[in-house]
Amino acid sequence: MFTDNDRQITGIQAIQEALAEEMRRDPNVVVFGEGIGERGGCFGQTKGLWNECGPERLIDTPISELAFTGMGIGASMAGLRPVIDLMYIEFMMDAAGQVVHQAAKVRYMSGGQFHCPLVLVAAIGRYNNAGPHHSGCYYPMFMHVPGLIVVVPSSARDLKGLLKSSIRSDDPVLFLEHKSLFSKKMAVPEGEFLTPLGQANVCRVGTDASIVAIGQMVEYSLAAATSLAKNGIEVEVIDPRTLVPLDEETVVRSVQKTRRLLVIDEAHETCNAAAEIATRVIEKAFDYLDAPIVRLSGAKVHVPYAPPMEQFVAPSPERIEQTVKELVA
Amino acid sequence: MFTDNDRQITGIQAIQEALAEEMRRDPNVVVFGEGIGERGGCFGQTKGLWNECGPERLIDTPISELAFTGMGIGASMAGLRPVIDLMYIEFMMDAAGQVVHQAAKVRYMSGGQFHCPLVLVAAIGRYNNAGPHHSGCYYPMFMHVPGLIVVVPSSARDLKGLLKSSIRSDDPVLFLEHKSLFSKKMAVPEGEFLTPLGQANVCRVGTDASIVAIGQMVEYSLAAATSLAKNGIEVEVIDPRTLVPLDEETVVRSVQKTRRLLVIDEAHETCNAAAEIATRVIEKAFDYLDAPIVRLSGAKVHVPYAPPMEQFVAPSPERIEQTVKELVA
Amino acid sequence: MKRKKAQDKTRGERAEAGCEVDEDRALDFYRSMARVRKFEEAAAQYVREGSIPGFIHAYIGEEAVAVGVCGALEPGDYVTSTHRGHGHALSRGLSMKSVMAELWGKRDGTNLGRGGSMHIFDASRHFLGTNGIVAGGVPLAAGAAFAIRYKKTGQIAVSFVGDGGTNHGAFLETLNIAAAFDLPLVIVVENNLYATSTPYACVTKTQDIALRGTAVGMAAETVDGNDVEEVHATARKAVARARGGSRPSLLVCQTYRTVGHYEGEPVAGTYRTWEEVEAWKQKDPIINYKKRLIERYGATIAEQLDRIDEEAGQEVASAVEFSRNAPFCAPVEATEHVYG
Amino acid sequence: MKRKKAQDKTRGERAEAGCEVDEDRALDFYRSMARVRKFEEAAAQYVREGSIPGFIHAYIGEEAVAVGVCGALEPGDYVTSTHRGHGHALSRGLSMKSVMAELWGKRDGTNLGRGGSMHIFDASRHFLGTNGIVAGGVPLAAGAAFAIRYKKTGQIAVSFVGDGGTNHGAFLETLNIAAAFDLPLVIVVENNLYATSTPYACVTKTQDIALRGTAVGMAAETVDGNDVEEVHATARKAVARARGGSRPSLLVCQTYRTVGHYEGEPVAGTYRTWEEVEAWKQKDPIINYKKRLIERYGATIAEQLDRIDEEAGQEVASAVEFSRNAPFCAPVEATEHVYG
Ligand SMILES: Cc1ncc(C[n+]2csc(CCOP(=O)(O)OP(=O)(O)O)c2C)c(N)n1
Ligand SMILES: Cc1ncc(C[n+]2csc(CCOP(=O)(O)OP(=O)(O)O)c2C)c(N)n1
Ligand SMILES: [Mg+2]
Ligand SMILES: [Mg+2]
Repeated sequence: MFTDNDRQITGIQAIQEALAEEMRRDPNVVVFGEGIGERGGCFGQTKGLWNECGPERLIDTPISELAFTGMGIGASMAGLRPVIDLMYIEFMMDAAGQVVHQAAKVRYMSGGQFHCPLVLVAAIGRYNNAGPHHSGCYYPMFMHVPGLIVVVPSSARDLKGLLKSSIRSDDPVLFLEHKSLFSKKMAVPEGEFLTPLGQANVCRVGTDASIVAIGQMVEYSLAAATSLAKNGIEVEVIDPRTLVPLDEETVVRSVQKTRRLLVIDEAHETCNAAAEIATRVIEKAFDYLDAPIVRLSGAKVHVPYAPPMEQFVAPSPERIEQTVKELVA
Repeated sequence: MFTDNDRQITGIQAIQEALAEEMRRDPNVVVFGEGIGERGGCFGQTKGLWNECGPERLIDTPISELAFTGMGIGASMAGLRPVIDLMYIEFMMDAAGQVVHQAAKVRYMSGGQFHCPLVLVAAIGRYNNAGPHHSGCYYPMFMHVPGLIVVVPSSARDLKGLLKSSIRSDDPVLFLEHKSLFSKKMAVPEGEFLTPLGQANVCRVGTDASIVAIGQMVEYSLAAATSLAKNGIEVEVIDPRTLVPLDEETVVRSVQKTRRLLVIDEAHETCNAAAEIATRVIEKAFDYLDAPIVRLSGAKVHVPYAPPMEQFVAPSPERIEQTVKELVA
Repeated sequence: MKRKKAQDKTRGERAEAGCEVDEDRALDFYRSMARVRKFEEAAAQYVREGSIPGFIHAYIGEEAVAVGVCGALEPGDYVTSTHRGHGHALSRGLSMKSVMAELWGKRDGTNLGRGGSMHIFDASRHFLGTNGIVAGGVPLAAGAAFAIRYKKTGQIAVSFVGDGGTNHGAFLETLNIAAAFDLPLVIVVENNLYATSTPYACVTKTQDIALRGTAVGMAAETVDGNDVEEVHATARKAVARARGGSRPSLLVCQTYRTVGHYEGEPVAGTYRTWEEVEAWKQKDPIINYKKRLIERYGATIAEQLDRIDEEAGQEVASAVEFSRNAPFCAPVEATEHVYG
Repeated sequence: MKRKKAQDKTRGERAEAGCEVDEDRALDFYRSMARVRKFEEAAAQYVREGSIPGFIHAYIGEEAVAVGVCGALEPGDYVTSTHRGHGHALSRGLSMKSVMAELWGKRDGTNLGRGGSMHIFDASRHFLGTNGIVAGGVPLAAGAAFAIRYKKTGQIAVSFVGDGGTNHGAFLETLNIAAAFDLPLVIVVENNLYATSTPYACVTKTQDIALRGTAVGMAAETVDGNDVEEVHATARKAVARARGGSRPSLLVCQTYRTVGHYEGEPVAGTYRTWEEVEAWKQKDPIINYKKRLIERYGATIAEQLDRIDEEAGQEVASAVEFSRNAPFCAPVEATEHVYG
């Protein structure tokens, strides 16, 4: 689809481009968040937009997550398309009342009279010892809530293409950016492109087992897959990209082919995305399975600070590789 | 264990008894909540305590869920055992920041120096057309968070026995009461008893299929089971009672016997408790299964107001019966 | 501005304060209040009877607030409401039939019977919903106000909230933002002294809610919420501030519900004394307004007012008839209007 | 009380205002501030160097607040802190070695290296944690205050929070509750004019934070947060109100961080001008206190102060040495101390 000599840009640059293009395209797109104005955001996500968009469209908020998220919702009901930057997903907890009871419900409750075209952006995941208040994933909590679209990109290309699609969505989107992508350079085509919501990406084709991996786990799985290939084990690696709606079909088709499934999710194990994906496969493709579905998840503990412990609580490429070996044995 | 001629009391009376007994036993138990003082709570849950406990221990709060939940957490760190009444689980969303980042994390982050012995009480579930802001379950969102115990009783007896155990727990407990239990009379033994956390209840023994059902779904499943028995189908009905920690062993043992599993959860389907239970069984007992695990869940929509639509969005005894018939066919 | 009771003012003082309106307007106010009152009485009755499912929070005793404030608005202005919102909906011109049918859960309801009393929406009236979450509508209104200013449409936004709601973060945070961002917003506090059973005085140290506006630099006034003309006059100033200068206001209306918190709750005898309720019934916004208009315009107007009462009663009766006979949505329609 | 700059006061005025302390106390204050400063300088250096993992928010420039307030407390009093909390931890008597080791993520840290900079707990010091959630500690302190009063133990609770935190519901809701419930609580606002890059003045209409306390009926004062004696004197009054009469206070301390928001952020040139930073460096709480003490007690004290500086530096160096060499917990220990 894209050529090999795509230019390399960082995840943050990909986000900047998506925002810039969409804000140029549609004057109704505005951004709310702490420090997203002239400063360019806590991660640099709005850098470079200030000259063009200014304080009218890049609204620096006080530390009032509940209120400014609710404002974004109200603004979306009144015709804007706000991007609400919550910085870390942890801070979305303080806005949960507005997210769950207003954003997710308005279209449903009003019988389709009102829509909430807004994007809630937040950073997720373990990264460089940020400690237990800045390292969580938590998307499973919001996947549970009907009416919310949940997007977890795993590459700079998808950060761009999916953010653009999210901004154009008429339903509220949680757009969750794994911190490990921010400063990494990756291939992203020049010019405008959209990545559709609800469409998984088969990152690597294989025959011996299927891996469904989310966020940074895609990178880890691809590393494991490369190493496994040297042992003659060919795994298919699927990145769902949007967790709600989930591209079940691609997953099921892969399992029908490989007959073995490993689901890898950095989020804490209980009721996580991996549980949902596993259950859907049981519901849809049980008879194809030659072995129990295996789930590798973030531990059922918070993310601790000290490097050795922090590393321990999420799946690693090595653990993925080992697990596949056992699965195909 | 208990005699047949147990007295019959309502779910609310069971809760009142549990609170009264625990408050008598331990002066550190206090209750925070809106209207839980002299008025006795929005559902009558603290009725009868006022004379004995008064305003010192029954603290009527302003509508400041975030602050009074946080206060309960701070009070628990300083030696009290607060019961925090959030009325409807919906309102816990406004306290989510404190629940997820403080209550659930304090013991972990502090390396065990501080504990949060507190109980967050809230009513859950569809009941009498309360509409989309007063009918949710949402426990799966909190099951995902390490450090929180999640309890969903399905009878007056368990309301009492589990609430008492929850108050004695040194970790934070979400104690979620299905509204359908409040005014129903059910057998509850006289005098003091505790129901242990983490122990499922096998409500009905059977051989042809296992049902794991949560909250009101237990009643529905037992009704379906009675009807199925007339057709010679004997289902085992298991009520996990505590969703975290989950009594996996009882579920797995049952599946090993019946080889068929139906999980029934009123909560919205995606990432719900049923998905977690199904996944655990896949992980632990895949080879025993003679058929795909089936999950019946609340629809992936909010709970609408109009009676016909409200009924539609949750599993019914009829649907359960039908599903079992298909499962054992 | 310290609250001054309506009955303390002479007619001259009222005119001077810009409160007094002309006769047509007065009749409009009276009609609007009567319609809300009759609607609530009927709704309560059908809840008791069980033909309206779910529960409702009646607005009886507080009608002057919704009518006075909404009378100051233009059709395009946005409004967010509360769990006690039928009065706001009707005062904003939503069809009485559709609101009633929503309470009955019928397809002809404002939003297909999917929401009921606490979730009444009407896009055509820019009515952003009654709300089951206390203070949940306040940030929404601020957002609408932001959108308006951004698009320079000249509209404004109004948010109703209860005294209980003023202790919630959604209100408190938004209050600061509205002031800081110069939003064209009017936040109307309906201070009926209680949040469910909890007296405002038991969960606050000072009861002067307007101070909270002042503290964040917002214009704030307190008025007799049972005096429709005083509410209206003050609301007009606040609306002008919002529309003309994009300056927000906090308008605290002192009022009282002379019914239970929800239909079915005892009116008094538990957390409120009968004496207190009776004293407030003496300040009934509708009865007193009727008296005042008769004083002002003479006995001839009495007949008109009686006719208005009667017409309101008839309108409500026909809304009930309509709602009772309207169909429900099919069960499976529950799956519509949601993504994913 | 309107803020009056320390340098505006004569010595007589200071004594009269009850600000001036005796020489021993003054040396204690100076020592405490110097320890925090040296600690922060070292921590920042080792973050830059990469040997401390994670990130830190240094307290440099604000030391007088923590030292002045904590100097007014008894050992049993509870304290909640912020993301910028090393100064609070040290001023509450937590072991410097343990705090430093926590930053290094080591087993000998206050809490086993599980938390790091934003999650420092010490039960033995009633220190309820630095906190990664802005305003997250404020309700916790109110809860501790509630427990104290309930158990009649005579302790009090103190909560530190930034100016940015005062716009968060957790702060705003708690402020009202503390006043309504007469909690033995002191809420200390560290108004350093910015929340990350956002000037307080850009997200508020009025910048007088104390008004928010007044609006809910709480005693509220604003002081020069760079003057340790003024902070201390006012904190003592607030502590007395809490301990004696179970009355809460809001204490707003005007101060400034003369470093970046987090270590690694440019000190100035982006959202703050170099002039502004330089002007505040002129008001440095430690340098100026040193000057003042020399003025007050004569040149003889200079030597003592220099020795204090030196000792503080040595203490920090040995804490660094200790931390660097301390072991990590084993990876699998990550699974401990959590239920379920
Ligand atoms: C966030 C939240 N907390 C609690 C409730 C439950 N509740 C519904 S109405 C009400 C009282 C509201 O009081 P007030 O704001 O004064 O409005 P009033 O009922 O007096 O009109 C409460 C506590 C709710 N709906 N939402
Ligand atoms: C609820 C929440 N929102 C946002 C953040 C991100 N954040 C960390 S520090 C900070 C600024 C805090 O400003 P202030 O309270 O003034 O404290 P200061 O850093 O100035 O000491 C922000 C926004 C957070 N940690 N918690
Ligand atoms: Mg009220
Ligand atoms: Mg600050």
